[in-house]
Amino acid sequence: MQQYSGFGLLKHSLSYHENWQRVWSNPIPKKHYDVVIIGGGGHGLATAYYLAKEHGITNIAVVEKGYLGGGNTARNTTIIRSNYLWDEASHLYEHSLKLWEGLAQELNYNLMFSQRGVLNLGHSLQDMRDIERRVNSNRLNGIDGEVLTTAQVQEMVPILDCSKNARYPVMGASWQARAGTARHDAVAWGFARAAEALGVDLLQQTEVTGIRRKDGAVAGVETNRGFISAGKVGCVAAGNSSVIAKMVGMELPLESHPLQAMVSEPLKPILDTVVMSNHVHGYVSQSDKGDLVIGAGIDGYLGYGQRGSFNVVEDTIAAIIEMFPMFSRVRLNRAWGGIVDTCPDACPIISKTHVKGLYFNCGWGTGGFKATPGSGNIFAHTIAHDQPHPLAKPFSVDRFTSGELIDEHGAAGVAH
Amino acid sequence: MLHIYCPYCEEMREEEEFNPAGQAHIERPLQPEELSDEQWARYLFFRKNPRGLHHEMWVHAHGCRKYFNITRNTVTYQIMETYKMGLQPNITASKEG
Amino acid sequence: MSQINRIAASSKRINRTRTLNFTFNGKEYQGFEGDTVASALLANGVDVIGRSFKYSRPRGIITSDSQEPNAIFQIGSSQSSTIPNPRATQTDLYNGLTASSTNGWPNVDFDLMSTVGKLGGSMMPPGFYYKTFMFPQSLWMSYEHLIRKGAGLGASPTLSDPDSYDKMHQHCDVMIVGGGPAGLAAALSAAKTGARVIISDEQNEFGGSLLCSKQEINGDLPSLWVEKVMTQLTKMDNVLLLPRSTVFGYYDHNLLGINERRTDHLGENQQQCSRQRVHKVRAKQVILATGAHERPLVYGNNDVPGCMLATAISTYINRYDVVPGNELVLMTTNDNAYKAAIDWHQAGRKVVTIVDTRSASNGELVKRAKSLGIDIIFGHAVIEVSGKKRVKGVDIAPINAVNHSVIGAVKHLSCDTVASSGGWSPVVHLSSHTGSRPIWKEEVAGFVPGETVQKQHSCGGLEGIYALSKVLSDGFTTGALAAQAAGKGEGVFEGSLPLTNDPQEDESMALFHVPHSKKTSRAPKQFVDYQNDVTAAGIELANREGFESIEHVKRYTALGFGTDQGKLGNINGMAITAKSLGKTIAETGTTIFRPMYTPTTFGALAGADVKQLFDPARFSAMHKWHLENGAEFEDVGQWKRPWYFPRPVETMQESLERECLAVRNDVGILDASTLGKIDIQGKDAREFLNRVYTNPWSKLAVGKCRYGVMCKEDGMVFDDGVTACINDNRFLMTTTTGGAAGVLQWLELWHQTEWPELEVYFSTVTDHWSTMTVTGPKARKVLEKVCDIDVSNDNFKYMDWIEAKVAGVKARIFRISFTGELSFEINVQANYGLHTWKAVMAAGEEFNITPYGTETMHILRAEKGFIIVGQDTDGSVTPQDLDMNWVVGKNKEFSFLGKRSWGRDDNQRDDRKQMVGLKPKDPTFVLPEGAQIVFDKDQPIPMTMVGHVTSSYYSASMGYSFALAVVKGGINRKGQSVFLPLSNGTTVEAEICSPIFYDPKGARQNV
Amino acid sequence: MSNLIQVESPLHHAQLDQLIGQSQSGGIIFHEAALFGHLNLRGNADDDAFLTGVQEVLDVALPTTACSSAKSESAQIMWLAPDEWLIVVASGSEYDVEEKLRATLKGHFAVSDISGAQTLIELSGMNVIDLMKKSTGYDLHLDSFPIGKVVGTTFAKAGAHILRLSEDKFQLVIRRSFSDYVWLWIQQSSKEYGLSIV
Ligand SMILES: Cc1cc2nc3c(=O)[nH]c(=O)nc-3n(C[C@H](O)[C@H](O)[C@H](O)COP(=O)(O)OP(=O)(O)OC[C@H]3O[C@@H](n4cnc5c(N)ncnc54)[C@H](O)[C@@H]3O)c2cc1C
Ligand SMILES: NC(=O)c1ccc[n+]([C@@H]2O[C@H](COP(=O)([O-])OP(=O)(O)OC[C@H]3O[C@@H](n4cnc5c(N)ncnc54)[C@H](O)[C@@H]3O)[C@@H](O)[C@H]2O)c1
Ligand SMILES: Cc1cc2nc3c(=O)[nH]c(=O)nc-3n(C[C@H](O)[C@H](O)[C@H](O)COP(=O)(O)O)c2cc1C
Ligand SMILES: [Zn+2]
Repeated sequence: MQQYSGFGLLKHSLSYHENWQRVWSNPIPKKHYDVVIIGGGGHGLATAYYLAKEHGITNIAVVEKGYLGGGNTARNTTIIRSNYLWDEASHLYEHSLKLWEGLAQELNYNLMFSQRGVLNLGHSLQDMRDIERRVNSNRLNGIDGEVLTTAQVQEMVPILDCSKNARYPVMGASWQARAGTARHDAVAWGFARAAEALGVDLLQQTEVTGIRRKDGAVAGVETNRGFISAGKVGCVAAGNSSVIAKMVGMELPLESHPLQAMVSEPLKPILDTVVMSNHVHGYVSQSDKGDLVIGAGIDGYLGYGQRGSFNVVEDTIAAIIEMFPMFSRVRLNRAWGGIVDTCPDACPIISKTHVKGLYFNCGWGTGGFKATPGSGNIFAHTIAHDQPHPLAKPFSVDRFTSGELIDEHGAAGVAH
Repeated sequence: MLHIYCPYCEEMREEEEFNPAGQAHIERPLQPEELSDEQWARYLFFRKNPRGLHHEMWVHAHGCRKYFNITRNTVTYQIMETYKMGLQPNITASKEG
Repeated sequence: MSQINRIAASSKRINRTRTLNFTFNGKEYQGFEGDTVASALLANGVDVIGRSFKYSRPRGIITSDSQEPNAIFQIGSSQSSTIPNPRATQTDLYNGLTASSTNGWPNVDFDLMSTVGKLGGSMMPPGFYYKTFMFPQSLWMSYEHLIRKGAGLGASPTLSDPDSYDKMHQHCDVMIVGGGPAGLAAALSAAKTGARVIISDEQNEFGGSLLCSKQEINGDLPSLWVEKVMTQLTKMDNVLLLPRSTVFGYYDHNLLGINERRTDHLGENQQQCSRQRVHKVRAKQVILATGAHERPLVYGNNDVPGCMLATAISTYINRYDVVPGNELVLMTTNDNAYKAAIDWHQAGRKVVTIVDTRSASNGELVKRAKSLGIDIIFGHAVIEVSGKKRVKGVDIAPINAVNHSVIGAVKHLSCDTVASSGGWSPVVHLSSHTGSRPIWKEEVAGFVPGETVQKQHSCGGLEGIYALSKVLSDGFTTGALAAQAAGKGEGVFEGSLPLTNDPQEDESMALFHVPHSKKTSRAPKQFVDYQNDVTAAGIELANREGFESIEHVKRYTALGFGTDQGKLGNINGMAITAKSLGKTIAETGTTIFRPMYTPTTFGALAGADVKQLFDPARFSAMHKWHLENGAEFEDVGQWKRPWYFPRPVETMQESLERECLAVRNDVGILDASTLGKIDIQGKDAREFLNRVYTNPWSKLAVGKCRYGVMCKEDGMVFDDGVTACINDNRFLMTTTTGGAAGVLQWLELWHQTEWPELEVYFSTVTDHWSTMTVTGPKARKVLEKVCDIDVSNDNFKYMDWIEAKVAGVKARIFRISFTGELSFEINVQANYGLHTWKAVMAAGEEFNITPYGTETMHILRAEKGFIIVGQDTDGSVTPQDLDMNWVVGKNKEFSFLGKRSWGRDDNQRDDRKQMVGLKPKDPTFVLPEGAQIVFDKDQPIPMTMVGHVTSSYYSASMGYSFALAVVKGGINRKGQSVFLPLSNGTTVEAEICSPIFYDPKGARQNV
Repeated sequence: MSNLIQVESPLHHAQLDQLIGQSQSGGIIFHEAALFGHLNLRGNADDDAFLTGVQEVLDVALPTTACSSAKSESAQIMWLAPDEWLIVVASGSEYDVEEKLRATLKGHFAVSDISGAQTLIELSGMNVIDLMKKSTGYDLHLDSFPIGKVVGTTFAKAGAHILRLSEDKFQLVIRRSFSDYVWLWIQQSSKEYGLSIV
């Protein structure tokens, strides 16, 4: 793998940037791989990377029906935090956050992981109780967090309307300083580049159309480019997970909904932290390019169209103005949608299945970007050992049978 | 934003008047106690979630408060039919192709 | 004259009798009514209007419309009225307008950053950031801080918006987007059928391309035809005309979002009406007549001010009487662009030459140019521009477009303006919004709308139809067909088509990237997307590095990311990618066009749903009284509920203690009107209750009340409340305030979908009843004074309800208690709510009746161990976890909702979190709600947490603090100690106890 | 204690009585038809006995066509759903009517007094269509919304039943707890037209 650095850039500028290496190639699919990963999003690519790096399995293909990182990885508001409510979830996301903290160096790719901090606003007494509960739990789990008063919030974000005459006044917030954002595309590309360097085949424009089984075990995947035999298959297809599951006659406790996000025109720096509010339902951060990156809520209906309803955009923008009245004259540049695979308890499924050698990693819904390295890391372990990684254990699909749900709806509402 | 025909009000209305209510035709088991935990979980949580034709319930929350079913394509968002609670769809994935 | 580029009056659109003053970057200028900011700046000979984002190169105005990537300004005079990033080409001039560039420091003419840009430029290819600033991670935040300094175009206002916005819903048979010849023809033809028609255009007047055209229609100037059509349309009351109205989004099921700019052209502070209005149009049929955008050519230094689009030249001359230069070189791949040179020539300025990339053309416009004596060089291209702040000259050379090479000697020409035209790209944006992908049409060398499931038509330039006569006839035909599809007319246009002669045109050349004598990587910068400084070399580099999907190219280079969303550069960028990968453009495809078509004001999208109208605030009938009596309010759902009633100089804690003691010792009164109330009628009402509540209802007698708990099918508690038996066929159910709507829908769901055979009806009566809880040892004394019947314990027992008159008003009184005291819940028809409340207050005065709010109510109920769903429960709590087995029917026949789930493994665990009471070791210390609980206080982090505090208060009546909590296996741990490590670093100890602290026997409520 | 019983409509606090006549020239004319008797009636429209029973009490046939209304001397009836109607009667007579319905109807039906739960607002005037277009997504064209039709829909962010009384006059049924919101909304939305209270 060609090493990236400031010095390299200088060197290449002398040869007019004509000699940069390809970051990935377009290999012809091999007949057989030890592991086929379905889905070339951040999670799929991370899974392949960690399989190769930590488990010595390098005969791997990542099969992506479109372009790498073009699913929800391309569409999310990039919020990264680990201050989840329940122990199982917070350990999972904290594992991920720790990986984020060294990832740029590890991948030799600047993911622009910006630990600018995330505020979750509270607007009611119950919000504040929930925040208190979550932050206390985070601290005892070794995760940084603070409960801020309205005055502290105001000081941190002077442009936020903290006045008492707001329709839903800000009563305080939780603050995680290590939380922040990252450049979403770079995450996919960084993992892809590093995975390919370890020998992983990245098969783009390759759609899985069926899963072949033999004697109750997985035998490979049918694709639009022919059959690819595989020892193990890991499905990391986010919004399309149910479609893949159906290929082996399986249903999952998932619903795929449209989730929208949008950006304003670029503005001079004005907002240094990520501000989220479940109550008025909007969240916003400012990207390094200057646009306000804004997230909405899901549409209530199923949708595989990668677009949602206009009324959600209207409501979201109204919520942003409720929080930041001064943004009223700012203009919206673009809105788009993703397909999020939501689970009844707002937690992911990382699981073996009844088909031997077939594994699912899905259900990250509205909040899986932050988990990208962690998810790949523990899913790789799960596939390699045919045993759930200890952090993955509580997230087995069996919990829907036993009732052992990890209900993140409780205090998180939406888990961006 | 969808434009939905309410079979009770007998006309098209804006999506904002309705709430989606999930997959249609899920029948509550008559004897829940006789089901295994797996079967019960299936009823509670497991869904078809298809890419393509979907039979789903909506309720006309700001209109007549009635639940009804629609058949909708989850990719194009086209609504192919609307039918009252208790009826079966005319358009199904197998019939379509 | 200061407007050095303004020529003699010929356009009717410029009103020379109204001079408008404006400032740009602090300097004063004049323009005329009818100008845009762009045309006025060009009239004044302003060349540099900003700096580019990455390389900080001087930039000028390139276009005259929504494609403009450079002339992005900050407009407005104050911190509240300023608007970031409007396009000068789309901003009407008004008197007093102030504008400034958004990039350029210290000023656009002398820019320090440009030095940095030049030095850094060669080091900043696409992907630059990904390849550096990685070490050490801890420094990224500092790097980022510096990088962010250069971010952004305009600045956000820092004060609240003085303007208001609103929305309107519209419905029509045919919605036409675009008011060019195609759209106007379609509108006229559709409207003649009687169809309800809406036509909108983004520009300040209708006419589209005809506004800058001289091609005659019916023997007159095209603008005259536009005027006539407009006169007709204006007269028809089935037509709604929306000028200055951008269709920003085309959504599913033919919903269009339109932003009408109502006052922006009039100046700031026009507050007599909303500044902008969003129309939400639901159309039976949609006609897209959005025309085509001219494509610029990509050549060396093509961003030097003075490089413009050919149509922009024609537009400035014909529409605004502005010639933006003196000496023009036109580079074209087609006949049509010759119009720009002809217009220039006829405006009396010099056309240096026309550089035609084709080997020859004999089209009529070519002949006309020749006949005017304009020099034409075929087979050549402008390969490079010289000049920094203004074009000084061009290098032209013979080229071979097929193998992308310069094939002869380079010649230098002097000029100050370069117009270019690389052909036309149909404006397929809207048709793509609903998920349809555009398709490449070889014969028009452009993408046209692809297949769609919407009821949608397109016509004119959007279809790649450019000859005016064909555009018009296409418009008329499409209008009639769309009307017919909407059920109006016969589908044929009856009138006569306007007459127009299309000049015969020779074939155009498809050229997307002009070759240079040097390799692209070494040639001077050839800009594709100006706003993000995306160059042809950058795109090729991205391709070389493996970013081959056009979506990767977009994301790696930022092609199309700008505020013009690639209108100007996308197709060229895609074609360059295709070429460098050896693919066809059809194979490469486009990126996805999405809303907004052009940027849309947040305020407009929010409309009037801001401030107090952001979300409905709901009030009870007694609200006025609460206000007058100094209540502080708590938001509960959408309701504003009195939280507590502070007296002057009281702290909140003092108020609460006073209110609590009043209830415990005398009498208090609470407005409980917000509780959900559902009138359940029908002979199967009882059976229905049996199925939705966990407890049994078969034996509840008429006149009695009972508390009930509802679970979802997963077995978790989701609402609770008291239900009264009115008669055998009728029950009144109460729900939590926040749960009211949800519970009603829940009941309807089960009735309508699963148990329609049960004869039962539900009606909400939440708003019908005003409810006041009179509670405390003296409650009966108060009630006796205002009630017309005997309310003694003999006559009116605990958990009974009766009908009576209170203060002369018919009332239902429920003897239920949420405080543990003797309580009467008085319900009266809400129109009498305030009257009754006042009467009770008056009656209670002698007994120290004290109004109390939700907070006191919470304390009092917690002392009794009564739960609040949502506070003490969170969606993972069963009735058993709440130690409320008594509320679970053991012998109910029907397997009621939630029951089955309790049989699952997880529900059998004995270490489930269970509801208990906690007594802090320090009786004055109030545990924070949300504090986490551990058994072992000395364990290291991460600790094993076993529960948390859900409710916690100081009890004035008991004299110590107490809490409710959930603790693993807590029910069997009463008497044991637990620890609460707090956020301040201290750990406090508490003892697990029964959650019922006050009057455990329940004697007080029973008196 | 005074014997005078104060009765207050949901919009009482807006002190509309003091605003009446203050502005004559408004494009929007607002009137609260306060303090009527409101009854919610449920029943089976396919049951002839039910239909005739209701007609007997109310003197007018129950409107069974979707979104229709009917009127007699003493009552106005609005279709809310195939099995649900709103009956508006003179203030105070709701008790009588409810009693009569209970006495007359047999089988499965339900009547609820909801007189305190809601109020009627009448909107008319030159710009009433503009105001309505700002407030509801329902198509107001006479072809789709003829006189006498009643639709359950949204009014701004509140639910409402809207009955068209004439070409330029609408009657809204608004829930009590939302009435202040609706009043604020109408004031804001009528600003550019002028608002007259009658
Ligand atoms: C608008 C929006 C905002 C969000 N905001 C946040 C946020 O702020 N923070 C956060 O943490 N998370 C957020 N999320 C969630 C987050 O984006 C996802 O959880 C995460 O990106 C999922 O990553 P993934 O790799 O699993 O999925 P994806 O990136 O979607 O990758 C799945 C891939 O599988 C491919 N695929 C599917 N079917 C097939 C097939 N049959 N054959 C081959 N390939 C197939 C798809 O093409 C896709 O590329 C947001 C999501 C959206 C949509
Ligand atoms: N011969 C050629 O090469 C050539 C090429 C292109 C155009 N033309 C000329 O262009 C014309 C084509 O006519 P036409 O009517 O199809 O296009 P047009 O360009 O005349 O009109 C399109 C109109 O749509 C408006 N518009 C586009 N998107 C919009 C949106 N989202 N919201 C609101 N308004 C929007 C534009 O402001 C414009 O006024 C003909 O007159 C033809 O002569 C000729
Ligand atoms: C964090 C983030 C920031 C974005 N910023 C911009 C932007 O500044 N301009 C833009 O045009 N698109 C921006 N996009 C949106 C993309 O253009 C695109 O819409 C999105 O990745 C979804 O892909 P699709 O629209 O091709 O389906 C951004 C996307 C994300 C996730
Ligand atoms: Zn309906």
